[in-house]
Amino acid sequence: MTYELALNEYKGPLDKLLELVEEKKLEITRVSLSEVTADFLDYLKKMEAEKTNHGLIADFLAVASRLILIKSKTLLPALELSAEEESDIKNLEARLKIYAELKGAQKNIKSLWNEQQVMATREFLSGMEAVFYPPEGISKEDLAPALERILEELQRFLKPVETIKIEVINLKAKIEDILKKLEGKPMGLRGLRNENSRSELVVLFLAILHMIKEELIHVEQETHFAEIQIARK
Amino acid sequence: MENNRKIGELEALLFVYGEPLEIKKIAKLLKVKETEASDIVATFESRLASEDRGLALMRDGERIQIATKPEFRTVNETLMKEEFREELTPAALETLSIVAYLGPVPRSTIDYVRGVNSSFILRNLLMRGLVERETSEEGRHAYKYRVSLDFLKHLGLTRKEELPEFEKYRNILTSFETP
Amino acid sequence: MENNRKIGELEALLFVYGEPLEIKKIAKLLKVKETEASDIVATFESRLASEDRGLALMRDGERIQIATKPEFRTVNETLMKEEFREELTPAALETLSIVAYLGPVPRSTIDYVRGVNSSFILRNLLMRGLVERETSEEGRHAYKYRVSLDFLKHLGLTRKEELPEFEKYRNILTSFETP
Repeated sequence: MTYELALNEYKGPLDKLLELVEEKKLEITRVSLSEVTADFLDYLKKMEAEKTNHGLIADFLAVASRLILIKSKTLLPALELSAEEESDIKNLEARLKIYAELKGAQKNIKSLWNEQQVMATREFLSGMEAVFYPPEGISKEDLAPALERILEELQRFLKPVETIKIEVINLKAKIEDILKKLEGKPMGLRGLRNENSRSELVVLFLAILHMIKEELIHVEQETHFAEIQIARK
Repeated sequence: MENNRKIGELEALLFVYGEPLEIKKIAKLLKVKETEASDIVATFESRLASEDRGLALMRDGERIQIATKPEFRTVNETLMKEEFREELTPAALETLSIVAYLGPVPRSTIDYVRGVNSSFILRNLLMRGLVERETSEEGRHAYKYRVSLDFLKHLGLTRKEELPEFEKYRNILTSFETP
Repeated sequence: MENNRKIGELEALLFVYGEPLEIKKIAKLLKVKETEASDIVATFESRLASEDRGLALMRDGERIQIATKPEFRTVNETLMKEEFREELTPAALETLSIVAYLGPVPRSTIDYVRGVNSSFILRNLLMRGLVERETSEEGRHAYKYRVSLDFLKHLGLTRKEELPEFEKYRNILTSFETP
């Protein structure tokens, strides 16, 4: 269970974000979140380079996409945000504030845990002899269906990992896809979307950001409300 | 007093059962009404507070259990040497804190506060017996999570309300705008 | 009185220890002289005589132990009957099935496949005679669980391999076994 192990060792995205904000001695506001966006993305890149598990990266991507929205809005004040995007941003601020408050609760639990003031209990029917009390009406056919139930649940539990893996692998595929679409003609941001899923939007944002940094593409917005045009350099 | 005998009976029952026992079940076994059972439990609990008693009553809603008092460190140290106490990882600490102070709580709330999908860490904590889940009214797969009495035992607390600053953190979600 | 605290400590000690404990050892654990330990034990014993106590001190030469008073035996017998009269819960049936198809199997594997801690359920199945445990090579605390012959007989089977689709389920479960 490497996923589980990795998940246990790493800080979650909100923890990291809070650390970055506190490092700069900032309050939790939209402006301060915008200021730490670059650092957060750097950390995300480092995680990808270290081949941290896909599940955690996906969680970081979700937070990163909101930070990018905030950042874009600070850079391009005219950028119109949808009601959903606006509430996403508010949401992130609220969550980070709650997370920061709960740090105190974590401290309490940690210190009690380390104090080792254990209370001990006794085992069920300790010191008594086992007596054969079979349940009535059980037959050999009852066992396999019970197993089926567990196996079904186990499968359902293990499945999301596969989905997350595919989503993350998509980032690289998406970059290639965008470059192919931009072959010859510039395109609007909307034209680059294939489906309307939220995860696709996240990946798209990150792909574009990555390509700007690598100077593979050129981004332009003619007027304030015009669609952002993306062209290959 | 008739009640005294019932208190003795309750003690014997909890001693043998070992695990958390519901008051409803206790009432049935002691052949008394549920309200009476609650009274007997309360009297038993107050007697345990005496200095010459080594046991404490643990409570989780309607379930009770007896355990050794946390202050007997020598006893615990002698007997618990074999017990290997793992450090809590950041993910485990985050999740346990939320479940301890806010529980019973659905996974969606835990995910929301942590900003990550918590299914793996919850499964890990369930396997370690630190967290328990109950089916909520909404259906079989809508579980609610709470810390186990075993977890509280590790902290030396008889109930979750004894957690430091319990009220302060318990209401934290309502004090912010949440969906 | 300092002695009161020692009585409490003694109670906690006997509560967890479970097995008979020598007075000499008790003296060492409570950090008192042996004569003092004997006095503490005697006072503890006289307090247990009170009607509101469910426990009694058992002596075997220099070794002592606590157990429920004989007059509360009936309540404990009812407890066992009540506990085992009930049908198996879905969780118990699941655990029993894993043990049947995959046994002998350590608890860690059962916990992993079920995704929750199974220690209480296994203990319950053990006391009910449906499951047995064997010490594995790895040491005292690494038990392995298998279904009892009595239970197989109850199902009308002579060997576990006769369970429906034994090979199929055994193979699936084996693929989930943790190292």
